[in-house]
Amino acid sequence: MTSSSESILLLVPHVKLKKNEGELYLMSERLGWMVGNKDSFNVSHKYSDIKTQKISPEGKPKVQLQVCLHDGSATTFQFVNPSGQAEQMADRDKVKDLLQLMLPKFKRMVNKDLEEKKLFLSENPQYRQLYMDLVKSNVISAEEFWSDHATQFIKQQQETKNATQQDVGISASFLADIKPQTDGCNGGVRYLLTSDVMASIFRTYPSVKQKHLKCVPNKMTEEEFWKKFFSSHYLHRDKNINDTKDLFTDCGKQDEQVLKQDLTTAINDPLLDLTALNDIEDETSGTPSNAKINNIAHQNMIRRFNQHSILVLKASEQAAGAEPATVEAAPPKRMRLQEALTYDDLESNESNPTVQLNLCRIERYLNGPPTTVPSHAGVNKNGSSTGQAIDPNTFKSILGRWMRGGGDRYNPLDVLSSATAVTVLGELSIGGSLMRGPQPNSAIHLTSELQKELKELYVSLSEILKHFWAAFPPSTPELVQKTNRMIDALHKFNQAKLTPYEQKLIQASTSSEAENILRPLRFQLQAAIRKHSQLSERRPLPRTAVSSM
Amino acid sequence: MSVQQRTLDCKDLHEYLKTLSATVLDRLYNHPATCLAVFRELPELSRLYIMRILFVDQAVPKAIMGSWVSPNSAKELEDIVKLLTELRLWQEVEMQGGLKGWLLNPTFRRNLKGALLGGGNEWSMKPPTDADPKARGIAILDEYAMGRWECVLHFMVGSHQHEVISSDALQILQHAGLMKKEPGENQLTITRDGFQFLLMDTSAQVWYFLLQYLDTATARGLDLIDCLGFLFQLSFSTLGQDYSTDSMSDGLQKFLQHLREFGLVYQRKRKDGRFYPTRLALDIASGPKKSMLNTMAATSLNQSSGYIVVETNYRVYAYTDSSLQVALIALFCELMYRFPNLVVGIITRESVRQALRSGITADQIVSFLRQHAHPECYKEPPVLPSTIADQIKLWAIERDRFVYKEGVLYNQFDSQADFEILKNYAQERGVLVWHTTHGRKMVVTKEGHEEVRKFWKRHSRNGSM
Amino acid sequence: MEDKEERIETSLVAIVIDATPAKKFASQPLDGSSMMNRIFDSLIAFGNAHLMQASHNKLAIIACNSKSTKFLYPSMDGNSRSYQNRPGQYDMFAKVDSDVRHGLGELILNDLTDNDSTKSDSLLGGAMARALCYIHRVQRELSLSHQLKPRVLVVSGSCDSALQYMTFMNVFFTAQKENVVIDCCMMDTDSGLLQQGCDITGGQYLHIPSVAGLLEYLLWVFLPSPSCRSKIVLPPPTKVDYRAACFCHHKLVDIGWVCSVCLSIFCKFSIMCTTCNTEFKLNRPAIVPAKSKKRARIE
Amino acid sequence: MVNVTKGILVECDAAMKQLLLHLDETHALGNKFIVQDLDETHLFIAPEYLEVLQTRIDDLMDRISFPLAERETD
Repeated sequence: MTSSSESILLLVPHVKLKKNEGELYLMSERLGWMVGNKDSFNVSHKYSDIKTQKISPEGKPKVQLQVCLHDGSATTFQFVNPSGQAEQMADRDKVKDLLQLMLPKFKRMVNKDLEEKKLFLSENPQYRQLYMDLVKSNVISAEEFWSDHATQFIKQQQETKNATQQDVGISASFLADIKPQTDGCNGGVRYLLTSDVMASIFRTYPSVKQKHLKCVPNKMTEEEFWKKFFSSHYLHRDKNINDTKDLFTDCGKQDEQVLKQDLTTAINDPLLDLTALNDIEDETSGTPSNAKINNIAHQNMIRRFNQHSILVLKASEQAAGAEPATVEAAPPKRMRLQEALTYDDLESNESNPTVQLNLCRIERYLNGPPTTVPSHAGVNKNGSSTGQAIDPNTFKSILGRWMRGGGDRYNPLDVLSSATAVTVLGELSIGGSLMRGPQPNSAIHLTSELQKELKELYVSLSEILKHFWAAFPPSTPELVQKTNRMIDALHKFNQAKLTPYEQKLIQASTSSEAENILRPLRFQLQAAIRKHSQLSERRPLPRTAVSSM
Repeated sequence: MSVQQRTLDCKDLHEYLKTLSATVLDRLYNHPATCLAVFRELPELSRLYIMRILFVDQAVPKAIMGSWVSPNSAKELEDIVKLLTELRLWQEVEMQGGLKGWLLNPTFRRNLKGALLGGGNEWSMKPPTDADPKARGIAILDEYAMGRWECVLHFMVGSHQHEVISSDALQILQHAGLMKKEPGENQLTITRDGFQFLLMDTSAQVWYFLLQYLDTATARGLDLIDCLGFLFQLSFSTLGQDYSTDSMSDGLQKFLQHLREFGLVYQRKRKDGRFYPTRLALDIASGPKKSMLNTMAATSLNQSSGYIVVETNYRVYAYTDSSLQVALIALFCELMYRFPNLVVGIITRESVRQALRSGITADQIVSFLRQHAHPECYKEPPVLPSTIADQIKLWAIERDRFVYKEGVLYNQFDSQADFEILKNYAQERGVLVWHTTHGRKMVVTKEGHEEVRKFWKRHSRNGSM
Repeated sequence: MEDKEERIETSLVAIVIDATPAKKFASQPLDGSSMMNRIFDSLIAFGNAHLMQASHNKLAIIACNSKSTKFLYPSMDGNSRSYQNRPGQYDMFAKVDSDVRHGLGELILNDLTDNDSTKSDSLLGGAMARALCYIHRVQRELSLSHQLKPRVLVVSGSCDSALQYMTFMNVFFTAQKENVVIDCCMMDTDSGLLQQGCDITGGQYLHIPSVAGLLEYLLWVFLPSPSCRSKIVLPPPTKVDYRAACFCHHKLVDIGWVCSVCLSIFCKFSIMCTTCNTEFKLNRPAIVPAKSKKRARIE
Repeated sequence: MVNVTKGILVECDAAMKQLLLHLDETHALGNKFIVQDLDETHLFIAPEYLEVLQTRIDDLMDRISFPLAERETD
């Protein structure tokens, strides 16, 4: 807690907070409250954290001021100036006004960042879920979450920072937007020129800007200048340069020089010829190509177009980081020509040479693994050995009797006696010998929201573990510091999230099921903690973190 | 005038058996053929249950049997239990230790196991000792069977080329309500049910016809149990094999003669001492449900098995020359051309409505077309273009936008109490058609009106006195 | 609106009986006759039970031993021998009974000449292939109004034969493609290959503890059709061992080397693939040879 | 005293009921035939008008349905 070295804007004695009296300091960025004999603030709120302030209603005997913060908590200060209620009210009002002044300043800076974070969280739900799990249950602090966990958010930050802000150009129709207003009396039309319009005119016509600087303060008034400007040829399409009396003719000349100068140096694109001023005859249009009608208006028009395209090219070059103008002309030309001439999908794809496959030992594919000769081949289940070969003719007699339908003694009905049927029924019903093993559809039935919660647990745990293991091997002190922080986070996670979830599971199903549902989670946790404790033994750490599970 | 049409309720084997009394059922299970037929009609899960306890001679606790089915199909287990108990195939028995269990009906078990492995009661039908000098080929049997059966249908349709059918058949037709004798003329005319009967497939018709016959059997002095047992044995006989008649009781002999007349059995002469079951007899056991498709499988039995081609432009091409089939088609199509072996008709709204008016339902038309579809149509399903089927059903729905019921309206009751009393009374009598409590109005059927009026008179007289 | 035209489901069971262990079972007495009698009678009873389920159900029984495979029912040799059915038995079942007794007996008798028949492997692969062909034929001949639901039940007692590995696999994958379910009822020994077959085609594999109750096991597990099995509780699926065997020692390996050219599997790394003789050029020094030398000494 | 009237109870969907009400107001069948309007889907009409109503409804149905199968013959 920094002491009150910052500049104190306002000091109010006799301010009570929760029964003990002290002074209230309002500094440049923070509001602090300190009991008389202490040197550090008991309570301090940054203005950026304060959301709103409330005062106790008039009729109440106690004169109070409540400060509510962004994360929902609030502190109330009571003004107990011994010299009576009026004085207390005055103190309180002073504080209130000052706060009212300071809060908006910080507010804008604060909530922009806050807004961004909220927006980011709302955009990707899994981060919101992670935030809820980790920060709300204060497993890790908020800054930590934003600094390293929300990696995507940080990426976004960088992106916005280094992308050059593209300045917004002027809308082409800015001239047309100037609304004429009739002043009603002598039918004259008045144009209202706002500063924006003037700025955009200056940007489009730099020479007019210089002209304006030169002549407005001394030669003519603002209004005159603009009147001349609007009436001058310069503005209109024809822009014939040789009209001497027009104030703006030399602006036209200046543009001319700029244009010539640009043509030679700025644009070195071999394919682009900005000097040609006549139309590109369209073969199909059938106009006789040789009859050159040097129609001045056409040429003017084309000149303006070329000028415009030069401006655009220059602007794009600046935006592209102004690659060095001194690149030698040859390669880009060849490269550009190449690019214009070849089409890659017309290339003939030559097939790579195929290797002839010759297999020599085919039967290796055909034979499967040799079956393990059944070790118990000798004796089968009910004891009588199978190996002892039966002599052929007894076998023939048995078979013959069977073929004749089993002869007279044989009763067809005893293919299956009721007793054996009952034993088989026992074996094949639930719990029977054949029915053991994982029943396909007897998975533990977790309710849907328990499952959802389990998923969240997995996500948040893996997030922490990711950062924990990322800090391995902890060579530098920061990494060690990080592993400790992560281990604390793991412990808090275990208390705050894992054990309550386990209780819920135990109610929903048996404790054994709960146990084996959470076993993987526990396993990961233990592994991390064990690793960390090994490390800490080998190298005594500055912080003696007692890792108790 | 009431436009409600009653669909023909043809019961399948199980429904029919459920109508029989317990003693009759037990005696029925003495015939292995009946046991087998009943067993085959059961749904798959109940068949599995029976097979699992077939060889177990003692009762099996309910709990264990309940655990055989996976939890999510427990409802089917209840259906099984209900069905098997109703058919008296097993009964609930108290096992030692207070457990409740199911025990398979002993006679049913013995005969079913006997049918499977031998050792149960004898099948009463035995092939004769000496071979038949003039053995009949299957084709002749088929042709004879269809000939006899179609003359019954022809009689119903009223086309008289074939010879007149026997009085027994007439009596059954009347008893079944398929035809009725108008007071005026002497001829029987077909009823609404008759039309629906015509459109059913052959084996369903035969089954329905026999059920009606069995209802009258006791009146003819025949023992219902023997007839049924004999019928089921017929259904399990092999086509083309002759069976001797000497071991049959005279009641059965009489029954055999009737069957011969309907075409289920073929005998060259009455005193022939042997008979041949025909294909019609073989389809008996499966009742209307499955047999509907069987006849199609019975390849060449009646050329009517597959002769209709329906195209998506509502044209119907029937490759048949039998006047019966043409008459059936004419029920719901307008015939346009008639060729020696082909009849072309069009299904129009008017023709379908005319069929609907005569009581035939849209489903019956659709199933008739689908069931007699030409094998060619089977190449690329659906056999009957779905547009046609839907359109027919739409025309049917279109007709019954209104439901008219004659009735008498009671309104402007003095008090709510009076209204309630009268309403409850009408409801008990089952004559209340419609009522609204807050509007204190109710409608009673025309027939019920008299009773209600008398009741109201009595009520208001002593009420007002 | 338009109800689906439902077609009758005809289920066909093709029972493939492996007769090689017949001698082994014949030598064990059971209830006055031998185990072999009990097994064969149970199989016939099961076949008839399947036919009993519905009038249009179909059955095929094929037997095989180490010398040949034979269609027992419907018997292919055409002579419709006269059968006398036991009292009260349905004629069709009596016919099945006599055909199978006769066919099976003949099959076993005529290969009794050389008495060490149990040594060579039983032609189970071939019998299953014939079953699939029969199913295919029935499918083609069946009228359009029926829908065939075929499945194969393999009843065997002998262990796998390495030589038939490829035929087994071909049969399993053809069955899977034709969606024919392969069930397997094993007596005495377990068969890894058949386990894989049941797993691939989604069938049921059961190794029965005692042969006496064979019919009850069959009725219990293999009678219900695959669609109905989802509704009942059946023995849980066995854990199938899909490990491959290395080409050099024919030993099952969990992790091995596969030649990128001919996909042959080796348990140890070697710079050249012995099947297709391609050398593997490794740019960094192969650290592995050192290890393999150590292990080589141990074997 | 309770009022008793004989007639036909007609049950139909709401759209059709509106149609009937319309027919009733415009005396399309000669004159009013609805004795009592009972509720959303029920009407009580005089018996003698039933045939006329049915034919009227039938030909309404004919009007709104177009002949699907064009027959070149007639």
